[in-house]
Amino acid sequence: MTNEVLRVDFDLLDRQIVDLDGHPVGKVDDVEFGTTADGRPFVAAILVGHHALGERIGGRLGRWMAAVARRLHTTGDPQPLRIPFERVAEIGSAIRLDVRHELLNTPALELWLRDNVIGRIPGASDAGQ
Amino acid sequence: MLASDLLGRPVRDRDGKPLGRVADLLTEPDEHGRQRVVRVLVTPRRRGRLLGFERPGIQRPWLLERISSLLHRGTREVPWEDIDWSAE
Amino acid sequence: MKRFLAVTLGILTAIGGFVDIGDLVANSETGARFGMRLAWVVVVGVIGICLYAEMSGRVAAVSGRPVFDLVRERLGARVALANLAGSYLVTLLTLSAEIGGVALAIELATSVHYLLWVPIAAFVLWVVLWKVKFEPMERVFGLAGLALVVFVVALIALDPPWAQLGQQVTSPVPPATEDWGTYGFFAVALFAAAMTPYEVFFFSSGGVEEKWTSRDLAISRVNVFVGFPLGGVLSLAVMGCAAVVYEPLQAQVDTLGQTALPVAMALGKLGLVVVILGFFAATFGAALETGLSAGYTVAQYFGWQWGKLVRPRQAARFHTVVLISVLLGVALLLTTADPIAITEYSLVFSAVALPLTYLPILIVANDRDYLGDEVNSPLTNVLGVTYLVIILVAAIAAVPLMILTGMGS
Amino acid sequence: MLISLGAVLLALVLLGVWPTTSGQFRSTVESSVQDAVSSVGTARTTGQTALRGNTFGAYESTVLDDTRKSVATAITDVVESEVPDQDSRRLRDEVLPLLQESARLIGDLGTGLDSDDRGLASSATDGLAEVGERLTAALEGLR
Repeated sequence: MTNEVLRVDFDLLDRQIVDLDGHPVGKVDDVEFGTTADGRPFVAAILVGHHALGERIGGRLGRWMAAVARRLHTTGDPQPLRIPFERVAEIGSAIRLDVRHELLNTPALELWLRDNVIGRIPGASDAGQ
Repeated sequence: MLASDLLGRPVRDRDGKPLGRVADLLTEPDEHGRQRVVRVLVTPRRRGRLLGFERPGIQRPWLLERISSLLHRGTREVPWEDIDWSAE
Repeated sequence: MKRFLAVTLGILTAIGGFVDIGDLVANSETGARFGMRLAWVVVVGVIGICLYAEMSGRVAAVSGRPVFDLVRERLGARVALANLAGSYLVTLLTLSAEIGGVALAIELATSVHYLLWVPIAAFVLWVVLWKVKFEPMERVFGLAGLALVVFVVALIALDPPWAQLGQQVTSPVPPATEDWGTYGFFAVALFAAAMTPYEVFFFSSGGVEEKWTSRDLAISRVNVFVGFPLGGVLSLAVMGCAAVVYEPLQAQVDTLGQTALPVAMALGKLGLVVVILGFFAATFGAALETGLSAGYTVAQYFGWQWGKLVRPRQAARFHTVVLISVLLGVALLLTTADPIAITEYSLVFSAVALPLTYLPILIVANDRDYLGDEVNSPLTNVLGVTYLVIILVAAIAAVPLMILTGMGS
Repeated sequence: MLISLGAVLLALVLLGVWPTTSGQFRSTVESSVQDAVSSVGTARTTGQTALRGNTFGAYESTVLDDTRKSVATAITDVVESEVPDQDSRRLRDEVLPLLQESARLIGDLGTGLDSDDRGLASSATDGLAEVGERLTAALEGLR
C-alpha cells in the first residue's frame, strides 16, 4: 500500500487476514475504534468472528448468524477474536499480521469440529501436500 | 465504538444541513503512529460498497467507472471536524 | 513431461466445466434437436471463460487471493453472502448430479441400477477429497478425462455430411421443428454451462494450492488457453456426433447411454469402452471440482483455513463443509431425483449467479494495489465489459425462458 | 399465511380435477409420441450397432431398459389422460397401437440380444425401423 491514507471500509473491512506465514486467520468482520485525547476515533483493533459479522450484516439473517456463533461458545461471554492494530504488519491484497496463527485464539467452531468431527476421522493428522 | 456503528449512518454538517450517509472513514497516522480518522466519505444515496473507484487514480475499466460514479454521484470527502454525528 | 503435466489443472477444470454429466447430455440433446445451429454459443462461452479464468488465475498468482476472497472484498459482506448462497446452491446441485453421473457411467458398464452405485461413488469421492493430494488428483483425473477425445475421433469416423454441418453452424436460427423460445433457452443453458462460476472458484483456488506466484503467470495462461478450448472442442464433438446420428431420426437425447451410442457406431466395442471410461473420469473429476469448490466458497467467504495444503485437522471447518456437501448431494440423489434434470436446473440458476462472480474479478484485475503492472490490457477490458453485458443478458433471460419453455421441452 | 396456503392447495386440486380440453390432450399425445420416436430411434440404432458386434451386453441392456421405460411412461400418459371428445378418441386410437407396438418390439430386441437370438433381434430392429417411420409421420401430423 503506497498511499498513507487508510480507508476503513475499503482497505480493512472484509479483507482476508493472514498470519506471518500466510495462513488464513479470518476476515476483518468489524473494526474497533479507540478515541484520542481530542475526541477523534483511531483504529484500535480488528475483530474476527461470525458474531461480529452477523451484527454488522444486521437484519434477520445477521441476528441468526450472531445467535449461532454465540451458541457455539461453550464458555463464558462470547467475544469475537480481537487483534490489536499494532499486530498488523502490512495491508495489501491481504492483511498480514506479525504473529503466527497458533498464538491467536482458535475460533470455537473450528475447535469443536476438530475435536468432535474431523479429528475423529482416520487420517485427519496426515500431512497435506 | 465499532466501524459498523459509524458506516452507513446519516450525518449533518455543523449547520445542521444533511450530508448524506457515511460511506467510508479515511485515516492518517498521528505522531504516535495511530491511524486517526481525518476525513469522512459521505454519499447522498444508499450505501453499498463503492467498488473502489472512489480512490484517486483508479479508473479502469472506463465503462464501469462511469457507471459507478454515476450511481454514487455527489460522493465527497468531508473533514472529520465538520461533521455532526448526533443527527439521526 | 513436467511441462506437459503443468497444464492438468486447466484440463481438469475445463473437463469438469464443459463435459461433465449435464453438459454431456445437454450437448447431445442440443445436437439432436438443433444440429450445429447452436455451436456458436459454445465458441462464445469458451472465449468468455478463457477471458475470466485468465484474469482470476492472474490475480491468484500475483496476489495469492482466490476468487471468493475478491467477491467479498469488493461487494461487501451482505451482497457477497447473497452470491455465496447462490453459488453454493449451484455447486451443490452440480456436485449431486456429478455423483449421479459417476453412478450412471458405472451402470453403463455393469447394467446394475445407478442408485446402488451412488453411495459407493460418493464414498470413494470423499476418500479422494480427504486423502489424495491436490496435484496427483488433478493429474489422474485431468488426463483420464482426455479419453473423451474419442468423440472427436468418432465424429471424423462417422464421416458426416460436413457441408451440411457447416451450413448449420453459419445459420444461427432454430430449425423448422423448434421455436425461438427453446432456441433461446438452450443458448442460455449452453452459455451458462461454459461459464459456470465453480470453474473460476476451482481454477483460482487450485492456483493457490499449487503455490503459484507471479513467476507462474505463463503456466496459468497456458492452462487457460489449452484447457478451456480443449473442453470446448470436446463439447462441440459431442454435439456433432448427436447431430449426425439423432437429428435425422428426430430423436431427442436425455440419457448418458444415448450420448455414447454414436461412438459405438463409429468405433465399435473399444470405442465404447473408452467413452465409458471417459464419462467416469470426467464426471468424477467434475465431482472433485464441485466438491472442493463448495468448501472453497464457504471457507473463503468466512476467511477460514481451506484447501488440501494443510492437514485436514487444521482445516476442520473446510473439511466439514466438503463432507456435508457430499452427504447432501447423496441425499438429493436418493430421493430418486434424475441427475440429468438436476444439472439442467443448476445451469439455469448458475446463469443467475454469474454477474456477481465475474464483476469483482474484472474490477480487481484492474487494481494496481493487487496486480502492480500485471493489470488488464485495454483490449482485455473491452472484452471483459462486453462479456459482462452478455452475462447480464443471460442472467436476466434465464428464468423467464425456463418458465416460458417449460425447461425447453 | 394459512389462507394463501389453502388457496394454493385449492388451486392444485382444481387443476387436478379440471376436465382436460382437447388441446391439452393433443399436447399430451404429442409429447408421448415424441418420446416414443426418440426411444424407438435409439433402440433401433442400438440394435443395429449391437448386431454388428459393436457394443457389449451391459451397455445394450442399460440403453434398452431406458428406452423401454420411456415408452411405458408415454403409454401410461396417454392411457391415463381423460379423453375429452370424439376427435381426441380417434387420435388416441390411432396412436396407442403404435406405442404398444414400439414397447413390444423394444422388449423383443432386448430378449433377442440377451439370448443371442440374432433372428429375433434383427427382425425386432427391422420392425422398429418401420414403426419409427409411422411414429414420425404421426408426430409431423400432430405438430
